[in-house]
Amino acid sequence: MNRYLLGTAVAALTLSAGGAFADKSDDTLRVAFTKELESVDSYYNSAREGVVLQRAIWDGLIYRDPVTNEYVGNLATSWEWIDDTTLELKLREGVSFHNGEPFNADDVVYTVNFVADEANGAVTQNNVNWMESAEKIDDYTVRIHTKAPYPAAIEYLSGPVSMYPNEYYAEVGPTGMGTAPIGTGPYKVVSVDPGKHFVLEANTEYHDGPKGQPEIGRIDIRTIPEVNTQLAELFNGTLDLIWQVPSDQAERIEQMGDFVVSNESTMRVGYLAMDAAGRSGADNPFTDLKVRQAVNHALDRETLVDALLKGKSTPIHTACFPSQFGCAQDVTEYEYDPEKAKALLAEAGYPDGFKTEFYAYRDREFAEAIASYLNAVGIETDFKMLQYSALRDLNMKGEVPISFQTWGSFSVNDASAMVSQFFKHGELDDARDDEVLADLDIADSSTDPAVRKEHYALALQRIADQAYWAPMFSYNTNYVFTDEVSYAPTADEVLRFHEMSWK
Amino acid sequence: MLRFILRRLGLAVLVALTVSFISFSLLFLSGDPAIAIAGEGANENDIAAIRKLYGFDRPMLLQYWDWLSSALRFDFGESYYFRLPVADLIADRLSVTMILGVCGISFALLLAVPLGVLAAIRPNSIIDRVALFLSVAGQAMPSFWFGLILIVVFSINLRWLPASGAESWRHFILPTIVLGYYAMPAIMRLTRAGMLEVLSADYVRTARAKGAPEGLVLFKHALRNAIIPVVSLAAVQMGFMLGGSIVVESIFALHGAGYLAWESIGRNDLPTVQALILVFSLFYIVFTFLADVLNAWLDPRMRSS
Amino acid sequence: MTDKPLLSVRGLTIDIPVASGTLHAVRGIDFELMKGETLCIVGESGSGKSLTSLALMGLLGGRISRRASRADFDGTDLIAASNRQMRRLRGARMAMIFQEPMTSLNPAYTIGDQLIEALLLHKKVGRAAARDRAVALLEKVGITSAASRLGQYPHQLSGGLRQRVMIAMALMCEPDLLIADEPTTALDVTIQAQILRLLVDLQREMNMAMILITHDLGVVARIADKVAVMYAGELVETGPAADIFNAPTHPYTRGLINCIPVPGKTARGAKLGTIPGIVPSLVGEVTGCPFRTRCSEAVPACRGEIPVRTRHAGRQRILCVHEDGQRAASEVPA
Amino acid sequence: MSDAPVLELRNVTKTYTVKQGMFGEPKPLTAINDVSLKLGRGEVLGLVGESGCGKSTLAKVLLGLEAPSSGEVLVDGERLDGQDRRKLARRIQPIFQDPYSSLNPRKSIADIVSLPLRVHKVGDAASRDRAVREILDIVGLPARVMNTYPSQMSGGQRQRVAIARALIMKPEIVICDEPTSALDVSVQSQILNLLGDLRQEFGLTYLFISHNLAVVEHLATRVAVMYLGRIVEEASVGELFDTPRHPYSVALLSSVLTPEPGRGVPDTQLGAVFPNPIDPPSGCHFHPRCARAMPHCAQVAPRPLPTPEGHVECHLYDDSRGRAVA
Amino acid sequence: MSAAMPRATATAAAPRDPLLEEITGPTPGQMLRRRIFGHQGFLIGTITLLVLLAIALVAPLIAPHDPYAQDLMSRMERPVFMGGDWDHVLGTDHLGRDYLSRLIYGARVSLLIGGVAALISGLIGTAMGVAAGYFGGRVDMVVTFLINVRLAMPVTLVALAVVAVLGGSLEVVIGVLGLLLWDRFAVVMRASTLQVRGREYVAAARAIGCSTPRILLTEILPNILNALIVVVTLEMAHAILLEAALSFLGLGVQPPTPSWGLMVSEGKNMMLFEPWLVLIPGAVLFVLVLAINLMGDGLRDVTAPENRS
Repeated sequence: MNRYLLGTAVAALTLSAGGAFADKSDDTLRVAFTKELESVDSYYNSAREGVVLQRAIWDGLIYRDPVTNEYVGNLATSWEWIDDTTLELKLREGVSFHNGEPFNADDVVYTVNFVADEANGAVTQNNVNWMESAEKIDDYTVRIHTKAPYPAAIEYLSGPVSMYPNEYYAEVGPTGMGTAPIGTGPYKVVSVDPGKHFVLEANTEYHDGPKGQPEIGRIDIRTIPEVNTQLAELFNGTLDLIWQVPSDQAERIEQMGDFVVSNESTMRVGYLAMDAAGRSGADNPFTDLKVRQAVNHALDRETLVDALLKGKSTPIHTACFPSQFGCAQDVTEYEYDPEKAKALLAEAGYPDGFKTEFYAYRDREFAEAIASYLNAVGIETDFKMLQYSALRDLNMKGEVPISFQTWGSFSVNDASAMVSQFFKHGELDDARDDEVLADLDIADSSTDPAVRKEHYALALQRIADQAYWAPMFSYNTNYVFTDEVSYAPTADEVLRFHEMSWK
Repeated sequence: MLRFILRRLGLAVLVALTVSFISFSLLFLSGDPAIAIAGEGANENDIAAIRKLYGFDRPMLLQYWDWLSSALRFDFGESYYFRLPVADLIADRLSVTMILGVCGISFALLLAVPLGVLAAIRPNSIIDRVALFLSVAGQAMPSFWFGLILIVVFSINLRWLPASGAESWRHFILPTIVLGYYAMPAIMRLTRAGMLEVLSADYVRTARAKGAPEGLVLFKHALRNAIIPVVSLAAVQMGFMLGGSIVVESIFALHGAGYLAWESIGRNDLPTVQALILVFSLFYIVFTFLADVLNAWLDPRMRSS
Repeated sequence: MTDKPLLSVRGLTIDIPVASGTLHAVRGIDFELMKGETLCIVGESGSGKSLTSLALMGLLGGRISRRASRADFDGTDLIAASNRQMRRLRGARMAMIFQEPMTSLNPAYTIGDQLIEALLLHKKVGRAAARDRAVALLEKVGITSAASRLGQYPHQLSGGLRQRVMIAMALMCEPDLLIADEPTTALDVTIQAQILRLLVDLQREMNMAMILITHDLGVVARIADKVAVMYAGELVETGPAADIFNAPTHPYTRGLINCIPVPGKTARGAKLGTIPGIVPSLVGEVTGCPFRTRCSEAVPACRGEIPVRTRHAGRQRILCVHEDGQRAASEVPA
Repeated sequence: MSDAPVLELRNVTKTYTVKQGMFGEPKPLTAINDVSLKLGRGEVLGLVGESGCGKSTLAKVLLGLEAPSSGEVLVDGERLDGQDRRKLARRIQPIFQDPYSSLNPRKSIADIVSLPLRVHKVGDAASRDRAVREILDIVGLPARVMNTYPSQMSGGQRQRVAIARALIMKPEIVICDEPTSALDVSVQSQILNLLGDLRQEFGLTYLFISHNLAVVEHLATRVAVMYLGRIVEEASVGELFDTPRHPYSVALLSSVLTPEPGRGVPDTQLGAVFPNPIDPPSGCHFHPRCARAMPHCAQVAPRPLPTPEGHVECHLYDDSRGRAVA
Repeated sequence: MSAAMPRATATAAAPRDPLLEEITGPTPGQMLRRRIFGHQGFLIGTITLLVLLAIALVAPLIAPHDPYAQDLMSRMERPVFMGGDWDHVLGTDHLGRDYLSRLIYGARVSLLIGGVAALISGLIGTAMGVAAGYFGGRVDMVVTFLINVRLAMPVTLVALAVVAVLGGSLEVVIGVLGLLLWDRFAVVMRASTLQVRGREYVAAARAIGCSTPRILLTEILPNILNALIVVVTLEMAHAILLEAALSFLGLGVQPPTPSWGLMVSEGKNMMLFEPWLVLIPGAVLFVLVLAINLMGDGLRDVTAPENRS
């Protein structure tokens, strides 16, 4: 299809793009972020980009192998539950921070106590507010006290909870950490140009942890908001790796054959949330189970996945991501059946359908396709694309009848990171189902995996039966990089620089 | 003269205050900033904590007064998003925007003024038609489209110029062309119209009757007078460019103030948006003031007492 | 004064392309002017008098075409001259002042600047010398504290003063010919008299020839040596001022003179003479006498070729089918 | 002169605030300074003076377009301000200088001429149409111009339309503000004749503002000479033109250029500079230009002195101040 | 009454003297018509605009498909001139909807946005400008101040902020643009009114006794109409482009509304691979704005009292 101007241009340049412009020669990997990262301090951003940097700059106490999902020690070498709310950890010795500060129990205690204190305003409260405090036993032994029994603690400690140097952090605080981050991780920060440009350098004195030693000497990350510009730079040879590439483009790049396109699933799940509790008005059609079921039947999840999301996305029927602990899969499924949907609507008293506001905050293309399915069965949508915060605001006030939402669970591989966030009668809970609440309370706080599993399953089944949501699909993400880069992306939507190398 | 300047300054302050108040009220309605600060993953406890911490539960006028009184001390608070002082953040981003704005307006002027003059000298000639076409096309060309085309041609195809970033002067060429071309038509038209009018003015005929050569007539006698409204327009355009370069900055990944403002709106980063709107309106006010001064210098009628 | 005229024009024609065709604004006019002589071209608006002056100066706009069988200014053919030649003449040997003193000076420059420029364009003199001359001329045109006026801008001066500055500027290079296009029309009566007096005095002093273009017969009567009456692009009557005013011959000239109330002559409140009708359109082919539609003496012959008639030993010429501008009793009105 | 004046100005002053240049301070400009004037029925009062002397402002005040800052305007003895403008409009009508600007280019001639009738709701459509035809005929325009637009007409024709519009309501007073100065002489004489005829036919009273003294002399019955907001001399036309008293009147008269060859250009003996109206000279405003100025002219403003048929404001004639008539 | 004017006496028999034409000029209407047909740009612009308007009006009749009918299995099919089939002449979009049908319906959206936004801002701006120009003084001061405030407000940002809050919809976008783009109306109308106010026919109307509303409506407004129409066209084009820019930034009209700006925005992600997705709606957008601008420019020339030719 090289008959056309732009197509020709792209094809012509990609032929020569392979070697000449790659940066293996100066050992620098050039990466693009799409979004301006608010703060590099990992407790003060909630962005995917932040997670990427966090994994490069800092270490957690524990490490979960992204492939096997096994927990191994990182900054801690071993851990043990002393009681339901106390976890004791032995720390690795001989580790030092990038600024030379040695790592020991003081750092853990300071970090945990700082972030667990709500007054310090860590934005990712959910990741840290299960911890009550930390206590130093000796230089290399600490205890972490949880507020309540919290079985997911190990998962959080191997994920978002990273260890900061106590002296440095006390001195510079989150702002200083955001502009000149110091950690123990495989990469040191050379420069931070807030939101715009980050340069990392391999930590040559990285400890012998589970992440392994960094191979690529320098990572140069620029923020380029426009996807076309990113592609232009990639084709130009001035970028080596881009990620979160939309599936259509990724498909075409793959067809060109000059770049490695790697598709991996993520934990992000797309779903429709419906106002079953009638918060947006008691006469809201979605308070009727038949309407909610009709919505579920109206969606062709398979086609959405095949045609739009592609890659490793799968249709989803539960209010959680399948790999998450407790995410039972044997719940009621609603097959694509527009006729049945129409029939259900008629039964519910809407033979001619009805009109509703339909909100979304991202992936306009998907939202549009979904709206189109709803339109097809007679639910006329007044499409409203809002900024996340604006939609969230409306959501919390209970003014959203139906919306297209997504949730990424912070890559936490536990159902509590998703279903428990939305069905425990919080401000975002549009179901307000006491039965579900009771089950989730048990599941979230039990230390017995079997009990947890059972009650998550009960809750999820109830959610599916009541069709509170219309879960639709899981997301995937595409990584595109030059063939000089060797990297195997993982399913958790995190770029791991320390696992990359030059071919 | 002094009273004039004082009155003018007073008016400028009033305009700036009004703009800032309007935008503050507007943004106040734009949803709960606590949610924005908390970020996408936060739950309601996080948000409630933040709301209290920042005092978003107080009445709007009180919040505006707080903002205003610290703004007068050049303290615009801390960005909710970046957690950096807004003043520093803007100072950092403004340099790119300023460079872009100056380059853009220079490009526009360098293209528009000669074209406008030539078109006016020979109305309905080929040059006039070309100039008219360029300007009509410029007015109808969506700048995002133009920018992407330039990237395809000059960065991807020809590889002459970088597609994004702000590292060297070469990075600014494409954005300058896009931004400048956007401002060009209005300036070109005004120059042309002004020159046409001036060229038929009596004093130009006087100059010719003195035996002045055509170059002198055009540039000393005509252009000097025709350029006066162009100066005002350029100042206004420059003011708009600084705030209106959002699309260009986003396409060329120039992290300037316009892009920052856009992103900050999306992030509900109120202190940043608020400060930026004030800064942009101040720019407009300052530029129009400078244009007035420049005009007074160009046009003695304005400075007489 | 020599016998050879300073300016001699034969068959000057000016055509202006307009949307609906060609406007024959000036059609074959003849006149000549001796050194030191004053010629007044008088006519109503649209008669082509201003175009004639601009054509002589080579200042017609680009689309307006002019031609003449002869347009000789002291040996230079004004029609055939190159731009360069014309530029050398303009301002140096033939100067011009315009009707609107308010807009004829460049508002962006001081009057000193504009005066000095006029000299520096043509004479190899220093700025200081040019400045001295500017001061001297400003004083000569009756402007007090001339030296300090040099730094002033046009808008700081009244209309009368600006016209004086214009005159001074025209005289910077001591031209042989001064063309004044309605120099006093925009001015108040008292100022008009002053400016005219000034022009006449300066003309005598510098032995300049002058073409004064006006619609005001009073002005013409007071300063002209020779008068050319212009109507619809033609000089219908030319001759010495005294002859024209004492014995106007062409019907148009007579009509015009009868139109104006003359204190002491016209009875107060009495009927004034009128010329009915309006000036004809000159777009397209113009044949016959253009005045015939308003003329009380018109006869069918007026539609044909109009002969040039000379009287008073060639000093006076009229364009009329009638020998003396009057219809014989036997002739049938048109 | 008739008994009661149809129009009277009593101590009328009009002050504007003007700004000079961009940086200038606003300053008061007294366009009309304590002017009293009477206009008898059937008179033609010529008002002459240089541009900027306040002639046009006076016209605007009389038309009710501008309210006087102080003093009063009486029409038939009734105070003008406070009166309904529409009532006034039936008695006083204007004819303006520029026939190109005084007719709305978007309207047909019939619309323009009938506007006063429509505004004052006089008659029905048919009677208005008749009235328009009639008045057009009176001003010498064929009825077929009714459907044409101003841009199709010559200056003289337009001025006739303006006159028709002014007269269709049969007003008593017509304010003619330089009605012929934008016209060619051949057309001017037509309009002047027309104005003269109309005056007789309808018994009109004119205030005739002009800078052309020959025209004023021809048409006016009385003349007022204005200088910097003051009426410096007022007299019957014969008196003023035969024996002008005020030096300014003398200068004005001497600057009239009659078409008499051989007489040369007169010396008006007036200084060249017209003073700045914002900052008028002290004492007698005219003294800097006056050939016969005396020392105290610069200090004391002259007072109005009665003359046989009017008044004059000049120290030359003020015996009480010890100055004899020259 | 003297024979001031010769009454028309030409009889049918006598050949008419070409010089004897008292009322010389054509009527303003004739003049306008003559100028219009002599102005290429105006003709081209107007005809193009009329064609687009006609397309918008009869969209349901001529659109080959339902512009909202989605078919995810046939996404981004190429147009017929790039090897596509005739079922979708201009191909399909990213959701498999017929591109030609969406373009046809999109004409409605763009014209509606441009037209209504210009109407709203025109009403606001004209009212302000005319009031300021006619009454002067304090009214003028207030209006001038408001214009200054409006000009000092970064319009794109404010529009973005408002749309971000309220959510993009046709009504919101039209409303925001309408409320933001009045400045040029106010400035131009103020200047025009000032100019017209000084004309003697306005003084004459006042002297006749016309009421102020009557003067504004019958004396002022008809004479500033030319300038108004020119600004309307400019602002219409401006609004259409701004909507496209807002849509590009994701804050314009929302799907599934087939706005051209939105189509460009939706196609832009694939522009390096399927350039026609952007080229086609971009080109129609360009043509529409070009046509409006040509018409506006033409109007300016055609209606200018001192027409150059």
